[in-house]
Amino acid sequence: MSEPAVPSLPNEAEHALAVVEHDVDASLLQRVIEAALLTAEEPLSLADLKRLSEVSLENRQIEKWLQQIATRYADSGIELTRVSSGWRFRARPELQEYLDRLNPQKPPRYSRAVMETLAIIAYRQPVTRGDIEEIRGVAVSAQILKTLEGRDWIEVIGTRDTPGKPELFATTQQLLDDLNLRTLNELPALEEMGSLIDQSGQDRN
Amino acid sequence: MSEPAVPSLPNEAEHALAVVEHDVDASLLQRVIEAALLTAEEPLSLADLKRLSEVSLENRQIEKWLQQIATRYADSGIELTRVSSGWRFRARPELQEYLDRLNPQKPPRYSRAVMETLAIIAYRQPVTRGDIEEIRGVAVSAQILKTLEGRDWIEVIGTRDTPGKPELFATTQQLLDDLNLRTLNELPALEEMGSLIDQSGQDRN
Amino acid sequence: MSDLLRQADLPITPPVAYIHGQPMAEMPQDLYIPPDALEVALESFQGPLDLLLYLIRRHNLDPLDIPMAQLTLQYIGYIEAMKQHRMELAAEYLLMAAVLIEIKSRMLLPRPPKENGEASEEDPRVELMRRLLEYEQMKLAAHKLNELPQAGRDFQLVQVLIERTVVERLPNVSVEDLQNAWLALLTRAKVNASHTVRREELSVREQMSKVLRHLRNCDFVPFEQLFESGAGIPILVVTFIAILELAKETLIEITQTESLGNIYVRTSRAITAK
Repeated sequence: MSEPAVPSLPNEAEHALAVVEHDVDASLLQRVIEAALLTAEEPLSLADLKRLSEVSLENRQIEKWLQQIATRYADSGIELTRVSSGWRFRARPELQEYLDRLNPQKPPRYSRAVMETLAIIAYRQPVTRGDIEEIRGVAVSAQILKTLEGRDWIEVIGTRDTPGKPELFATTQQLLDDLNLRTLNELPALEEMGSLIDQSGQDRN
Repeated sequence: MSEPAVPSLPNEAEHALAVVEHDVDASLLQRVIEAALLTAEEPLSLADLKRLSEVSLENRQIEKWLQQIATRYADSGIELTRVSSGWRFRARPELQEYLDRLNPQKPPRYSRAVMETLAIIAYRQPVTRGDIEEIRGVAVSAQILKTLEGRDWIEVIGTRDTPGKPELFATTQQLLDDLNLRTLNELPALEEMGSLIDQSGQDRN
Repeated sequence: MSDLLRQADLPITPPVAYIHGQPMAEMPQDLYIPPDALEVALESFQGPLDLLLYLIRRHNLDPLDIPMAQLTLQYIGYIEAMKQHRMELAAEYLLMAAVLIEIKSRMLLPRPPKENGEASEEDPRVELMRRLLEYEQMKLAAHKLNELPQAGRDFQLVQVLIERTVVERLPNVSVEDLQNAWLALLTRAKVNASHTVRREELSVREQMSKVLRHLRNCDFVPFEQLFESGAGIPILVVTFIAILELAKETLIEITQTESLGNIYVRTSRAITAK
């Protein structure tokens, strides 16, 4: 947190005062940003964080503060993470087993049908229900799509210009946020199916 | 976080080991408690906090940790507080005004009836309720006048010598102050305002 | 919902069935399927592609070189067994059987010689293989996706309370608001055509209020006391007009007991109060 040495200026006293005032503001703003991140329901973007200050801030300045905040929480039970729609605090995943003792109820794990549908939408988006059915080889129930839409993990982003104008589904920022990812690129890479086949004789039964 | 010096005991090595193990657990448990308090929707009681640990903890031990956690957050944007049902973190109240910038609540607005009544009193004072009703063409509720009197924007400055002795309303210095005006004369002139709506041809000044 | 959640956590190769609560990792080699296992068997597959994949993987078949006869026999064996137990067979399973038989028959038929001598007719298995591999790729991806830590399930989000102090927020009013309110009145006045908004010096009105305030709680006030000394001629004039206007509106009473004597002003309320 130490500032680089201040180059000497004609009026040193005046300058020193300005630096002190600036530091006071900076420390207040940093606390405001910290409090905002700790209280927000959703991740906060740089644009959100800028709204916290009356004076306009530069991205670099905010990012520096975010780094400092993250460092301060390095030894704590929570951590600052960056996700698709911004920054947010989360409890460290390795503490989850303890926290579960307080809250035995957890969100459901979804069935294979739901997860396969989600995977197809995530990796092949935008896709229609017909596309999904083509890949899975079975009908996709409306219930499955509703479940994913209810979670705000997928959404209709348009229709395909074919007869019947089928709706096109894509995944949302919410999905990335919930998986603590910044972009779709951070999803697990798809298996190279060619190589899988080469080994298939040995390691599958 | 430095512990008080350990009194020397017969088997120093064994004791040192026990302390180390205890410290590891303690630091983990403290982080678990911290994470639980930061993620819980409700205040956590000592009984709740005890459930976080597999080994049974004493109230005094937990309270000591809570003290330490509170101290660590002394310079941050949030604070640990004790409420009737337990402990919880909250944003520092003095930061609320900044945090409100993120979720600006819509500024409250007065109804059209209130604003028109105020305008009539400002431009036509001193006026009775009857005068206002004549201009507005509808009844003026007592609530409207109370609202404006409550803001100290209008006041009764006398009564008119007509049957029923209706009260005469005028605007106050407070209104001028709140509007940042020196005199009522600085309100927009009526004839200027007329031109703003005179597209119909039927104009009146 | 329970339908969607039931098969949670299935490994990549799921137990095909549960018999008396015990997972059965593989279908029996001899195709004999215990009746109570069969019911679950169909459900534990995600569809015909999943079933075909299972058969291929279980027999260590290379999907790029599927022995169609063997695969088709196995598959049809399954759905025959299912039919015997009067299970409702999903259309997709029956369709897949037709596809398999079609592929098999095409492979049995001698290939018509190509005109230019190149035997380039596509292997009828290619499309099936492509679909199987694509499905398997997504099946694996779904599994990995499900393994990713999820907010709320595998880690908690921090949300600290903001204790909003209940400060009653009072609306702010600007000059523009007042102006707009008056404009609204003007607009309505046009419609009603019953009220005349006439030009008027606002300062007179303001001064009228001031005079009335001055007279409030007083009886007679000497006329000259109503004028602010040293306020400047314009203010004096406005005050004078205001007093005249107040008299005209019978809000005040102006009295003079003798000619050239002192003039007193009081609110008319004071008169009627007597």
